[in-house]
Amino acid sequence: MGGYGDVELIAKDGTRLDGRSVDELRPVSIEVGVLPAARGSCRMTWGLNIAEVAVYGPMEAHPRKIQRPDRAVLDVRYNMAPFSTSDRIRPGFNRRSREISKVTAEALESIVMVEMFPRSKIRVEIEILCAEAGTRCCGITAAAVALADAGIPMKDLLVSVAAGKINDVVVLDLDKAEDNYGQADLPVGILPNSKEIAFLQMDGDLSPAEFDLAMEYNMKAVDEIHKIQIEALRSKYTGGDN
Amino acid sequence: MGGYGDVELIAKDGTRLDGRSVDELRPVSIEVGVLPAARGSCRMTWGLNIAEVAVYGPMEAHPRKIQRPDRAVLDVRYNMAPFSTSDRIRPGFNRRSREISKVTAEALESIVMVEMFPRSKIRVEIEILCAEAGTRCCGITAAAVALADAGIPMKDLLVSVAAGKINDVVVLDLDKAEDNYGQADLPVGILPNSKEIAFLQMDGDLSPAEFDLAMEYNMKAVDEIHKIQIEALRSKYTGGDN
Amino acid sequence: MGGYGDVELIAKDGTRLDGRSVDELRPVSIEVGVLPAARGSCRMTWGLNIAEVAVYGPMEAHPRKIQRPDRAVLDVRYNMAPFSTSDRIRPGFNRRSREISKVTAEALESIVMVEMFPRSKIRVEIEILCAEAGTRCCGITAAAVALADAGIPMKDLLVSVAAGKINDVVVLDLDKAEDNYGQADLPVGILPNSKEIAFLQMDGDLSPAEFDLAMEYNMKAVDEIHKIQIEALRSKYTGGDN
Amino acid sequence: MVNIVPRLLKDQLTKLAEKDLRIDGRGQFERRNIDLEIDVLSNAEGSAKVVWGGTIVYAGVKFALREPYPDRPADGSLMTSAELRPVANVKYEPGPPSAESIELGRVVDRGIRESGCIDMESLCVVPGESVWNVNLDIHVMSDKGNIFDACALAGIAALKTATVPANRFDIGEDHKLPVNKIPIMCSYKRVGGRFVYDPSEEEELGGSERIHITLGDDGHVHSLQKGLKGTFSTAEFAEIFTNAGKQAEELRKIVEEMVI
Amino acid sequence: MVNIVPRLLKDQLTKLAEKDLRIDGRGQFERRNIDLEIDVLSNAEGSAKVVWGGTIVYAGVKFALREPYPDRPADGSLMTSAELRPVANVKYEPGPPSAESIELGRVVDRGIRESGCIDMESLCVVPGESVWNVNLDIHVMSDKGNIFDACALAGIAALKTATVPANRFDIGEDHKLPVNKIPIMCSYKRVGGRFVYDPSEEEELGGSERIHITLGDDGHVHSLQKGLKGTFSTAEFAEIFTNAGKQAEELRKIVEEMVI
Amino acid sequence: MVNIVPRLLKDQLTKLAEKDLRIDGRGQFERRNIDLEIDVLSNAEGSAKVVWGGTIVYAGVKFALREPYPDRPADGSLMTSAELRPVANVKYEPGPPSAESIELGRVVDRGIRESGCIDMESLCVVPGESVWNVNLDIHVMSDKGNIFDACALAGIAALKTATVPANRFDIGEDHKLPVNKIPIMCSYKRVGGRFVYDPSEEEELGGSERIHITLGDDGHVHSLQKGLKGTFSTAEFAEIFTNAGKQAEELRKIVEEMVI
Repeated sequence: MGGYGDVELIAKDGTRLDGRSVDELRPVSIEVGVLPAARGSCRMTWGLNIAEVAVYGPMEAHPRKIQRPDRAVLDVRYNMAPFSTSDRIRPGFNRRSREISKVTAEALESIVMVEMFPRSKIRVEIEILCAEAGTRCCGITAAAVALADAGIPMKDLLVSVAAGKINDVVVLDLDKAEDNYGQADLPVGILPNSKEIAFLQMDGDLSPAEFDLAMEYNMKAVDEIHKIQIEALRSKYTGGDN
Repeated sequence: MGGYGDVELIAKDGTRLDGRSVDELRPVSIEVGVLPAARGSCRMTWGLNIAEVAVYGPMEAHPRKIQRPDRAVLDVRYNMAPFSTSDRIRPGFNRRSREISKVTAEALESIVMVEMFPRSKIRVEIEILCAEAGTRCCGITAAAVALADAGIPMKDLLVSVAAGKINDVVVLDLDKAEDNYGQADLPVGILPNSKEIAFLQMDGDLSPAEFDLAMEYNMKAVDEIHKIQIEALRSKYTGGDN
Repeated sequence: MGGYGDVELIAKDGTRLDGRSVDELRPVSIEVGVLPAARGSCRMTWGLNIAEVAVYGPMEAHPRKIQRPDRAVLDVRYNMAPFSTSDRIRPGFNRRSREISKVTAEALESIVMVEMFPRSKIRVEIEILCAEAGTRCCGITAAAVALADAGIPMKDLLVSVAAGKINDVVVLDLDKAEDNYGQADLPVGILPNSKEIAFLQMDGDLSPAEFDLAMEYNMKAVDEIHKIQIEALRSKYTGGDN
Repeated sequence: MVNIVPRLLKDQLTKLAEKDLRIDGRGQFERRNIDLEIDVLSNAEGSAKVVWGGTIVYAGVKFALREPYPDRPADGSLMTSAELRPVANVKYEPGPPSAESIELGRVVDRGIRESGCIDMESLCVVPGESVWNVNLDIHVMSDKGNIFDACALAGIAALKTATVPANRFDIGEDHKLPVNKIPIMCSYKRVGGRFVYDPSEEEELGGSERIHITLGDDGHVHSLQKGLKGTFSTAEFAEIFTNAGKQAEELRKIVEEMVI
Repeated sequence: MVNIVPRLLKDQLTKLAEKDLRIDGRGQFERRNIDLEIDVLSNAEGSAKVVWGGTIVYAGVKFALREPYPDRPADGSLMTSAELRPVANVKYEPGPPSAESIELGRVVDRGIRESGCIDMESLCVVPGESVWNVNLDIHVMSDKGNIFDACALAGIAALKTATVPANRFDIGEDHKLPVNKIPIMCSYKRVGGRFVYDPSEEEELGGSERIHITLGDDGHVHSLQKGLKGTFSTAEFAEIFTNAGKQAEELRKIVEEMVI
Repeated sequence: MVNIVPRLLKDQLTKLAEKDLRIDGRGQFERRNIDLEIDVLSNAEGSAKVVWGGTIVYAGVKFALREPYPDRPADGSLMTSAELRPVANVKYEPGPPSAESIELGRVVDRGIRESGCIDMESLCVVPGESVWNVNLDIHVMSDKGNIFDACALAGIAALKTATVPANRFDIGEDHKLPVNKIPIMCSYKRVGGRFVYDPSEEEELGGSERIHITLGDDGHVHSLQKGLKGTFSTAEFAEIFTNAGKQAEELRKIVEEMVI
């Protein structure tokens, strides 16, 4: 985390610069089946973040050395478009995107019934078209929906969200300014039904009590986002009626 | 195309800086069988351009994923030697040479009887030893001769040549200075017997009428170069008698 | 070789800056079986040089195209740790380390009974943790011991050592300062029993007579180092008794 | 991956062609529906989204200051890139760019660059010291055929909407990027013997050679590219060249209407 | 390489876990023996060697001068790198860094960086002109399990022993690198159903998900990472989080004793 | 590619060797015919073409100005490169340089560099500001055996003919590159038990270890390299070392006659 400067990000009454309260999410919307070439797809906007996810497969795993005799492998790519950030970023994978791809794949493997597709591969392509802090959470949450849209059997959905710390106060869902000057960031990936944790990262500085509060905010947000996931899937598969 | 400056490249009477008329080629020579390690080879000089081409195969295509069950693949590399240009160029492939290799391979695939060699690969190595505008045409024209020298069955030879535009005048076969200050370049690859087009690129600015004139110049030049190709092959295979 | 400046590296009486005589080695020590994860291993200090070598295999050779139907291949990597030199070096292989890896592999292939393990691969990982001139000799000498520790059948050990020229005098085993200002370096790899040469490089300037003297020094040193190799192996396999 | 050529598809396309039909019911030179949106990416200084049949492409423009090249001290630069990436279709693999991907990027770039739609001298800030580099990145999200034309269209639309962020770089007021022309690419594919305009994914799979034509506002040609195995006659070229003129006019109107 | 999951090993680990046993006889939260040596590499400006069970790791520190970044003119920098290289285990292949290797490097780096153990302003030589870059390279020589914790330990120990080589760069006297805190990483692995501390090579092979916790001197958490397939409950996390506090205290003492 | 060792070829070479014969009829230390041409590439500032039996090599020299290294402010530099590229033989594959290719480049480079044939101070333009870098690129077009010696010969011949293009860089008159010595490489290969000079393609395929010796004008050795699996005795080395002295003298004459 940056942690630089004495930027005031939160008012005495707990109101944040964009008017949110400490445990309030940015606006979230999800749309299913947006990419005709993919087997399953999802578009998610989360604040100013835009992520689109395509799912391909299950297909034969190539090259053969990546095959697993007892399960499918998830081949996940998290990629930021060159125009997604304030300063253009060079196209192609870097160490950050490779790490995010890895932990995202491992989180999704925890919910997909991979044992049903031995020797096969499922490709999950996460494209960040516009980035405003929290892109990995946005990508994971959208990927779970795209997998469902592709008809891949899963034991639960997955919701990812982050809480953090700004001006020594624990808050939910940091936006860009808060992320730049924040003191901690705690992104998690939660199975909405069982509340199990499938994804967890954190950096910065949190006392044990702050950690507990951040997790509490995260858990509450999971339910909110899960409803939006369900609504988006229902909207596609029931023609928009609910 | 550059198109910069007001450089006068052509006199009022249509004479160009090197004395050529608008539809006149630079001097061209072709020699067959110049590289002992290759199955077929060709050396072509065209103005100051020097290209040497080696052909290997048909051989088993490796790795197997490039094999085609119904035909041979042409593995073509167009490469400029580091000392071939005024400023030394870094060895190795770049985006320009990869694109030229691709369109060259596709042009040659249109004349080679690739169906006769399923699952196999034919390697065509085009080396530009000295470059003076028009190297891609020189490479394609020499490659067709080297393939013939290797005994690869073909339905026709292939001649590549370019016309262009300088000082608003359409001319044949731009040299270095004309290329630097030219307004358009239209390289084609023509089957000399059927006059079919197997290769076509263009950049710059041509009106429909200018395009037609450029194609006319190109077509006439094809016949001239084709004669030199035939002469070179005959010279090797009949001991120089004709 | 550098060969720069008029640095006095050797006194009139033949004493070198660190007090050694012309044909005297720096201190050498060898320890066997130091890396628990490896099948065989060795740590060698030679002056300030530190090399640690791990041997893995024989194992199935992957990918299959590197397999040899009649023998094992040695997959040798010589690698300098980023902190091993005065100026940090970028991690990863470079042209120098690839060449040293190649000639080291070829030298070791000359002593390992590779015919006993067709289609297999033996991995030899040479890590230079601290470098002070002569790292390739240190690595080769340690690698031969690590191969023996791994139980790989060999027809002989291999000892590598270098003589060189400083201030127009032939001397054994150049240290860092001598290497920086030296005039020649002649590293060899010798089978200690048969005295055959399995590794040879040289650069700089040596007259035929100087070459002969350098080889004489090298041959004498081979016997000294060979004793230390044998002692280290015996010390591990006989519990330190000798 | 062994590419089993879909013979049955090829046969079907040929039979349809004999009756002058296409697999999705279009006429020989009939185009799929196009939906063009602009200003869709808040972190880009110009952006467009093209939905062309089932093909979806985003284009985004970013600016950066740089030192000019010594031989052209008053000229800025335009870098256009387009790539075939795994998100766009099951057939694209991760890894270094393929020859196909490089060709796409270079052909789209040439069409825009050679049209002269951007006056490089208008990108000069301080001659010999500082000029703008314009990065036009084109991102294919879904490839259901004819991504060349979709990329070219998204690219020029994004440029037309772009704002030079002078304010953010402390060198004056933000202003529109001057874009003087609207080059349009038209692509044709030989399917079942004859050329069709705007090939679909099936037609690309079961067809042969491809011709890309980029035309400027005045009907001049700025870029040509023949791709893939196959040959064509000058008469065939003349026919599609004429058709391209008409298509380009229609597409240019779509851009003009959208970006005022 | 096809990774045949060692089912027998997994079964055995599960049976042992039912009796609260581990394959090498340790208790659930019992650590293997650690041997820490410092100043072991004469060309490094700070170094440490950790022998942690059969896992062996070297860490070396090198300094270099560089220009500061424009937005932080008084800040130096710390670059930590750790890689999975073929020397360390038969399972690591040569070639570009794998995702596993990148994760190791980034998690170790974050634990040290986010603890704030190095005050970046203390690395300033001339503001806006020259600052120190600290390269901390961690070299795994033998991986017999839990290299994350071994790398983190070697890394902080090497930093604690490092001398800034000002004299060699002609900018003053050599002096100790100021390191204010001792962040400690503690790693847990689900084996046979429950989490164990400091997994061995066999437990890594036969277990599932992994949790890495880096704690600062005050018990605050600076870095977390969940790796590999699997899920866990908040109750499970609470238990290992508490345990990590105790482990970190012990390990911090080992560093403090060694480096004064 | 599985390299099926041609046992029959090996047997044949051994039988021939017993009668002191070689497969192409040459004596043990007999060389193939050499044809050396100079000034063959109009865009290079020095060039040579060597046809050595069926082996064909081009070498070209290009100059560029650069800033000197701080520790050697008056020294220019020489970069020699030679590569095994697919054009030269069916056995060379495209892709990043193989270990064989790197060895060729480095051995040829060392032979020329270590001979001191170019006085690096003669490449100084303005001390501390500007020096010449000489790029010697060696391009193998046809490998029918012994490309090491052919590359070294083409390389030194190209240097001997090179003109420093001072005029083109606006820093004075063009002048000959001063080259004081003619280092010559001689390569030997164990074939059928004994070493032969100038191995052919078949002998390289059916032989074992290889020795490269680079000798200067005064008979001093400047570079040695043993390649490939195999060992040799000091007596064997002494014999070929003596022979190399004679070969080098003959080859040096070829260069001297050609370049005056």
